[in-house]
Amino acid sequence: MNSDVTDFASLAPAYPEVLMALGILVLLLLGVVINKERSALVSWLAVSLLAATGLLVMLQPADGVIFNGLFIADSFGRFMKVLVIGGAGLALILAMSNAEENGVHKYEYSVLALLATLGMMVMVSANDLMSLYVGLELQSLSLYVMAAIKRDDPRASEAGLKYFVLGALSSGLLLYGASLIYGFTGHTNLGEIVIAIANEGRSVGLIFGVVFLLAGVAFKISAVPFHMWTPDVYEGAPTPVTAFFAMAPKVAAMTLMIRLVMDTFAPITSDWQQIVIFLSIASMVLAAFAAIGQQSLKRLIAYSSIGHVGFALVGLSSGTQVGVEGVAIYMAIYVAMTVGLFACLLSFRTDTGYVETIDDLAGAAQTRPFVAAIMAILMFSLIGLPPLAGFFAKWHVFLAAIEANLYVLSVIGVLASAVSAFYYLRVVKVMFFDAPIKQFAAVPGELNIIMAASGFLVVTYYFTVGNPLASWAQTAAGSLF
Amino acid sequence: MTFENSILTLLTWLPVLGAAILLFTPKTALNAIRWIALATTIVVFVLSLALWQAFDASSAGFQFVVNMPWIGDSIGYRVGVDGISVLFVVLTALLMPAAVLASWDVEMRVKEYMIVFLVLETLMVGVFTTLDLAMFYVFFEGTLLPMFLIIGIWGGAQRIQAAYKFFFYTFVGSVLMLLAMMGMYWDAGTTDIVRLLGHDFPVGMQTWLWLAFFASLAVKMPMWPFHRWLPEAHVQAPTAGSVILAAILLKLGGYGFLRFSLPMFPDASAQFANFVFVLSVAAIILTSLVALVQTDIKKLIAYSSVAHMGFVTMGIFAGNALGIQGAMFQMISHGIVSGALFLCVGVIYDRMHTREISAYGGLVERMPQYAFAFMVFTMANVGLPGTSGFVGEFLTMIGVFQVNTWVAFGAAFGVIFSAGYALWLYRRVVFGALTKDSLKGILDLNLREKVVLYPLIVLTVVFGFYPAPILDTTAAAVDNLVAQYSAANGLDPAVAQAEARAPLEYVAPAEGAAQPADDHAAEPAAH
Amino acid sequence: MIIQAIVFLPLIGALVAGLLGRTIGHRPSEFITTGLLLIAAVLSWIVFIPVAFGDGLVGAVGDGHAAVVKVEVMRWIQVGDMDLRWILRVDTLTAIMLVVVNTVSALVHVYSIGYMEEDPHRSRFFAYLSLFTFAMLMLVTADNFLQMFFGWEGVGLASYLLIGFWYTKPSATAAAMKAFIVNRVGDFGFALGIFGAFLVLGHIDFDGAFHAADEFAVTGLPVIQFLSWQLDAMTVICLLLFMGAMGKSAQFLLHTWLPDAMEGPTPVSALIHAATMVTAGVFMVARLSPLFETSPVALTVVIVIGAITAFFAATVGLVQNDIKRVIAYSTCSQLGYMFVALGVGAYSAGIFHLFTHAFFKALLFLGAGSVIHAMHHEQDMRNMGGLRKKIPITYAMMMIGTLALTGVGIPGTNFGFAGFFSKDAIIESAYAFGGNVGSLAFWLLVVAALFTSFYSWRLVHLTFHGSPRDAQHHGEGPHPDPAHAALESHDEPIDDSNADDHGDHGHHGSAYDHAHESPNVMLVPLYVLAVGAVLAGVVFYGMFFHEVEHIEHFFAGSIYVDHQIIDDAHHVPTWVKWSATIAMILGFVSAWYMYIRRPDVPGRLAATNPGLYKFLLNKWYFDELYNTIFVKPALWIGNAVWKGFDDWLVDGKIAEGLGRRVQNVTSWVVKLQSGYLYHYAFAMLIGIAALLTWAIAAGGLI
Amino acid sequence: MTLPLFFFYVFSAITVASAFMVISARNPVHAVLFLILAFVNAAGLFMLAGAEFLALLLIVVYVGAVAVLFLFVVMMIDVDFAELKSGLLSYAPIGMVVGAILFLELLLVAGSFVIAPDMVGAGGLPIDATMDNTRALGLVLYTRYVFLFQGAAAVLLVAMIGAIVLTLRHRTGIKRQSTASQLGRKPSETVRNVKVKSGQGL
Amino acid sequence: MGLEIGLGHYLTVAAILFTLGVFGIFINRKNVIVILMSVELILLAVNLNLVAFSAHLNDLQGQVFALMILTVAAAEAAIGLAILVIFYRNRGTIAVEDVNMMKG
Repeated sequence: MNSDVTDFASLAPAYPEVLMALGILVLLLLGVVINKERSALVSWLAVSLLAATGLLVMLQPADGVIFNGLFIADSFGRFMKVLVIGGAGLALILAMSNAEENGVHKYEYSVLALLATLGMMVMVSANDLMSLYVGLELQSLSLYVMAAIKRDDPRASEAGLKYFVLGALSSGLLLYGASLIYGFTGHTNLGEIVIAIANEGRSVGLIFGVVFLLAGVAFKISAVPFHMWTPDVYEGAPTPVTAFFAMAPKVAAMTLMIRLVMDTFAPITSDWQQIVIFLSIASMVLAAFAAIGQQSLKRLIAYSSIGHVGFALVGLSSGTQVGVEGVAIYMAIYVAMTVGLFACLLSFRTDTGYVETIDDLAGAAQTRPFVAAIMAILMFSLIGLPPLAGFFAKWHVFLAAIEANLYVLSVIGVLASAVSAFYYLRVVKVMFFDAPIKQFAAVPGELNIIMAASGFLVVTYYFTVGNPLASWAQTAAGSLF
Repeated sequence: MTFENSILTLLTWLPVLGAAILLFTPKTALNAIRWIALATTIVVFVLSLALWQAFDASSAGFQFVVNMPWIGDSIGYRVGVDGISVLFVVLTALLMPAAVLASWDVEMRVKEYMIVFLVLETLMVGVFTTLDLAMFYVFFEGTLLPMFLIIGIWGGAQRIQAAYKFFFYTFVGSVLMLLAMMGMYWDAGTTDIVRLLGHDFPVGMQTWLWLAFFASLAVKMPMWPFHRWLPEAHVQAPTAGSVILAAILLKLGGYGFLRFSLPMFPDASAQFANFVFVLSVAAIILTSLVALVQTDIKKLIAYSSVAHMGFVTMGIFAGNALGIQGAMFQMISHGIVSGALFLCVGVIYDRMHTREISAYGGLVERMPQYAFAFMVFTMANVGLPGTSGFVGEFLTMIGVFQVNTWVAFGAAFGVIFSAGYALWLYRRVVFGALTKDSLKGILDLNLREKVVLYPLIVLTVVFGFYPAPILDTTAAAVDNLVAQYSAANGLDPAVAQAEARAPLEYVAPAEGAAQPADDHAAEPAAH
Repeated sequence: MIIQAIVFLPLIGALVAGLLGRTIGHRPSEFITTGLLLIAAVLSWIVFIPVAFGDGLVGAVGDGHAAVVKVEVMRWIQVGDMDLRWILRVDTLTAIMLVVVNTVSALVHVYSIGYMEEDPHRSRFFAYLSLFTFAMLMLVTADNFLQMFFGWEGVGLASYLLIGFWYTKPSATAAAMKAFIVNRVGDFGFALGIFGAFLVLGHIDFDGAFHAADEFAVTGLPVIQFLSWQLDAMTVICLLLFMGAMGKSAQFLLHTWLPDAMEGPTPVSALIHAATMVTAGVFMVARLSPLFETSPVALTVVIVIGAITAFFAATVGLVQNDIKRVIAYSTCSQLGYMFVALGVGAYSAGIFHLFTHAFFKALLFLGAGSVIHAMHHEQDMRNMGGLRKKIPITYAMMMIGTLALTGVGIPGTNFGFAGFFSKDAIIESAYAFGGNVGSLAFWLLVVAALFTSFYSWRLVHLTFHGSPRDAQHHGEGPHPDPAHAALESHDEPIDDSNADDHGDHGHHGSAYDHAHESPNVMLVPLYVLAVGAVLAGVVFYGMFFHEVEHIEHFFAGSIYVDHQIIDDAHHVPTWVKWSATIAMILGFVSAWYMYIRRPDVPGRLAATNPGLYKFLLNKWYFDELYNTIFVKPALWIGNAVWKGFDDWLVDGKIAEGLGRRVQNVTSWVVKLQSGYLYHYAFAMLIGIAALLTWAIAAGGLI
Repeated sequence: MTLPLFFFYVFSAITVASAFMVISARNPVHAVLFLILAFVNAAGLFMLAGAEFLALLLIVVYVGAVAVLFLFVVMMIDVDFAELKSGLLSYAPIGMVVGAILFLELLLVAGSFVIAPDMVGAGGLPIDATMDNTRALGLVLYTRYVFLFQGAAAVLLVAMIGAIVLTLRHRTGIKRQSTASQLGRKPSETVRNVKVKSGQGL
Repeated sequence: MGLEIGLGHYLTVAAILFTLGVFGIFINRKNVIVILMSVELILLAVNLNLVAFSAHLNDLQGQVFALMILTVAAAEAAIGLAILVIFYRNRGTIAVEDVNMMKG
């Protein structure tokens, strides 16, 4: 009954997490002692910590399962962890400018973000229902707080409240499912569960467990109909926090989803496939329609992210390695686009604060040509218009769906993407075709860099990252099979 | 890096390089921007001529091929041209300098304008040079993006609606094609067009693939009744936008049919040929009639484009060398002629800022050179022998006559109607007495406009009398295509290649008695 | 080389005058084009004379079918089995046409130097004339269907440009358009005929096609699936081709453009709408005679259409008041004669009439032009009269033309004007053809001959005889009927924009007083043509109609020669031979009676038969009819499809309708997002309940 | 009916009833109290299932801490409970239906759930019958499950940081003790030796 | 129903508790605190499940899981109440119906 972690070296697969945890503690202490005005230092240190951790992940010393089966380190997890860490780090950088106005100037924000990231890393590496749950809650609780961190803002606190209540409900669902699965298989270890399912076959209890469990995860990736919190929270939370929400947690939850269905529930593929297809179609369609009616930019992005989760799930629906590969690539491109998008959003600042509605962007192409151009590129990319990265993302996931003969799903998917083009184009239209009405404040340097990088990657995807990303994703997906 | 393996890559990406240079040019240096754009397009044009020069017309296969895997297993970097595509490359490269010159007086956001056009050129050339299915889609669909901006930013009063319509019509159609391409990838295991051309798709699958491609290509073409976006897009787009739209972008549809539908889904193509014929004839007759009652010059020309594209689709699905060569020629010719017509409209629009036919009249009085140029292109549009417009129409009709006389019969009405709308337009705009005060001071073509229009006049006439450069270039590839198509449909390729007596039977059969009558009756239907 | 020179010299002239006309000036343009045309005309005669009087075409190679010279210029369209080249083909038929075209064209060029003297766009005019000549030459030297089609459309273009030459006149531009479009209707058939010929015969060049047609004697006639029917292929093809001929030669049903085409300058009418272009249809049928011979049905149609045209146009010509329109209808009518000749198989007779007609009709038109020139662009005969004294030379020339047109001559002898020989040949052939169709054609032609005589003399009387009736005497004209004036409103004389060029010679003054004889540059062509009008018949009668052997030798296989019909035509009863002459005399007498002896009779006749009069005056209401059944419906359909289908259904209902549906769905979906926690939780609950239900139901667990 | 079964029914009846009252009580204070009741009875159920440690933990942690926290917050937030609306929602019927379906489906699972005999004791961590519950848990918690233990600690850290960052307010105008400055005092800064000349005063 | 306490018994009770918890969230329009308590009911139901399974599988993992849930649930309650408090501070209400500034 003893732990298999006997010395520091045997921790190797978990070095990044260890580094992270220790770093968090140091930063927390540092934050307590240093001057309030210098919380930016903590932010930069947090970013550095993330960078270091990311580097460590990439140089991952060892793969393997440790902590008596609770924790797994593999290529797939590594790929996703890099995305998670990258997303989190970029979101922290986005939070730096005008932090006070956004209410994210406290050092606790950085610490919470790091804790959330740690939780996500645990999720990504979870190999047991229990570590899954703990990681999920570590992430969720941090996020609840982050949503409400601008505590004197009624909307932020409402966002926090909604997120919390619904999040708690979804945890309940997930746990209920986990308990049923445990009851059915007698195990909480994912690897053992596969064997048990393969041996015992299907039963109502197991399927219910799967449904509940997936519903809980679906909430985290905000797939319809478990998405209801997303628009409100995205709108209410401060923009940098929204940026954080839109990237890392989705990737982590998606990883969880993939690991569960592709690995743990592999013996009952046809059952979970139904669920994922349902989630996928519902997300794509509803998001496409709902976003058209939005005035608020952040709500629009919220629906857009819901839609993109739907598209990513198209790839997952296939249940094949190509599908996983597709989802991995999709999430990577999604993160790259989202960070650019939020950088643009944060760049549109007037004297009275950040722009909120789409119409506020009128004529931005003339007053802020660079930002508007990047934003337009990102919008086109989000539509999935070639030759931008968003197209290749869709290419990979739909390719998998077609391979799995999911024609109806694919057709619905591409039609939904056509509908969704409508609202993306509206942003472009307002920026480029309408006359300017507002003057915008100067753009902080780090945002320019992020936008430029995002725009560059999106535009030159085919030449630059397309090839290495695809091969990396292939390796990553391969480790699940 | 030899000419062989670098020319296509160079041709494709050079415009983007130009755009990149423009990106770092100060936006106030208007002349520098214009000249850089012009120089880029001219260099591309010269290279395209070099390509054509080096192209071996006697070979049916792809040339200047580069083929390497690139993204994952599915997408590669594959380029190459054959007789069908090489001319489109040249056409694109030819019209881009014209488009840039036609935009010389654009004042608003010149830098962005030129960048967008150069990017568009890359995408258009890319469509024709790529040999990768996925990259074809990338370029094909990518053209939406710059064109959306061109219409939306530099367009007329209702530009936004027009841009949206343009975007959605084409986008909705092509996403289905995308899925079909994926299906093809899984069936054939590659996105390499060369290998796909040699792959036999199951007959049942072909039907669906064909329909999905049709959804996209028919809209792009545009075929009746998917054409509604075109008049609006043309009317609202700036002159150069209309030129490119009419001259090149519409050709993407025809090129797609030739590159994919016909050779890859021959069974489905044969099965749907009659369906295409019906739509083509409807396009020729109905849109011609609609063109007859237009009050807006550009709209009229736009509708006439739809009618002319009807000849193209008709010719393609005739499935014989005559029809397909005719369709090819018609596309090239229409590229030159409709582009030139839109340039002509641009000339007077720049002066008068209206496209209403009723605002003009008697232009010949003050603009004899313009009247001459407009006359040449009008006649080419009408399909007068001796202009390039005739050859294509004639070949498509004679090609389709061998397959289905009803279709040829219907299409021949286009001969009448095109004369109707084109001449009526000419009469109302150019002829008559110059009575309108607003027109009294109008000036004839300036040097820049002459530089743009006169070469096109020469081409229009030269290709009318001596179409061999075009027909010879396409011949080998088309024959190959026809042979494949007929073989797949169980036809004797010689029959489809206009060994024309196939559907005949004889009244007093001296030796014809050996041939059962229903054998012949069945054959026209099978085409 | 000589052949290339004949064909391309006019083109060079056209290009020089057209493209450089503004640079080099009007006078050089005129001289260059005219000079080149004169050279071409002389060269044509050099080609023709050995054919007619020597031992045949110089340099010809008889390939068993025809003695022919072919000059390849360059490749044209090579696709699959179709090998089209630009080839100049000269055989007897072509040589005849070369002579006709180039001679008349050269004379018209010369004439135009005088006629168009005051026009500010003269160089353009000459460019068009030369362009026309080139296109016509391409037509007649065509070696394949498509090259013929090229020339066919080319002359259409030139005709369009020339009719609309005075572009400021709405009526001129309308007429130009009408000419082009009506011709296109014919071309519709022509094109389909070419397609059919290629399909059935497998060749698009004439020799190949004729050989293929010959083979039908062995294989039997082919049947083609045309539209939904199985039809005799050759009949279908020939009828379609004939449709093209009908359009170009202004035959009944497709004739409406020709009278309107008189809006163009008069030299144009002489060249294009009398001598050359309108005979292209005749030429085409003659050229394709081996094909037409395979289809009796098609030939019958040719006869019927020709006869009806001859009759119909003559009736309309009876009452027209515009001097040029009378001649135009006359042309139409004479073309009908030619087609009858072709239809009955007497191709040579048709070509003969074409040949002679070119001279005397060009003469008449140029004469009319001289009159109009003299009258300062007055064209209404009611405003003329008594001009004999003012312009005696023109009068004399017009008289010769009229005598030739009406076919004055003594049957059975070699005395007669050109028209006498050719017209009688046709009438006799029609009789010889026999049967119902032959009889019908014969009688219609005879009646038409009477009418021809009547309106020709009416024209002479109204114009040259009697007393002046110009603007000052308006109301005293032969047709005081006010309704008639209203109906004639679209026959207004040329508007003043060109008359103004005459400076103070306002045409509202007494045109008669200012009338003057034309300059020599206009009169010399008249002399030349007059010679032709007198002699063309008697000199060439032997080659075209006299003896079958002679005809065969002359044509050397370039047209089909039907021995039977020509023999029969020479052996018709005497009354038949005299019938045309008698009709001519009757016409002359009645014209004399009505316009010299009793000038009030026409007015009373019109008043007592207003229906018939208006029917004829309005050209059997063809324009109105076509307007009602073709033009208006076409516009209506265009509008309906545009507004109803494109805008309302596709755009409004489907495209934008879809957009509205999307908006509806959106507003509904947005309402779901109510902002209330319990709704959100409920949505999740519904989701989970639905998934559970689906999982157990679809998973088959219950 | 055996004694355990009897107790099972008692505990579960009370648990369910109190749970029902939790969601239906108008007064949140009552609801909290019912929640406590439910927890206590649930602890009894745990006890019946042999999870003694958890049963006690439930009472200690939940009743002792969490529920009290609830109570505390309810008291702190001074809401006029009378104003709070009650009554059923307009969509209650359909809500009931959906809820009922869900419940029936859960009952289906509960009713049909059969553990295969070969799986008993074949789980990842079979219960050693010789060892008492608390000891067994304690043995694995810090070894085998050290990862979870650390994770849970991190969660608690988050809760702590979160609660503080959200609710802690530094009110201005309130005097606070500053230990550091107190300790940092130096005599030289605070004490001044003054030589007072007699009769002169300060 | 046998005389022993069967697994079904526990699962039934847990199902009832779970359903009540869920109901408490979506049928409740009174105040947010009750919603938080409903969440605790759901977690209780889960714990009951886990404990029951643990007992019937003769496996300790279920109890370890429940232990974790208890710990995390306590943290969750703390955070939830903190958020509730700041919400109340901002808006002066905790009525569920008032939590709808953002919608659409």
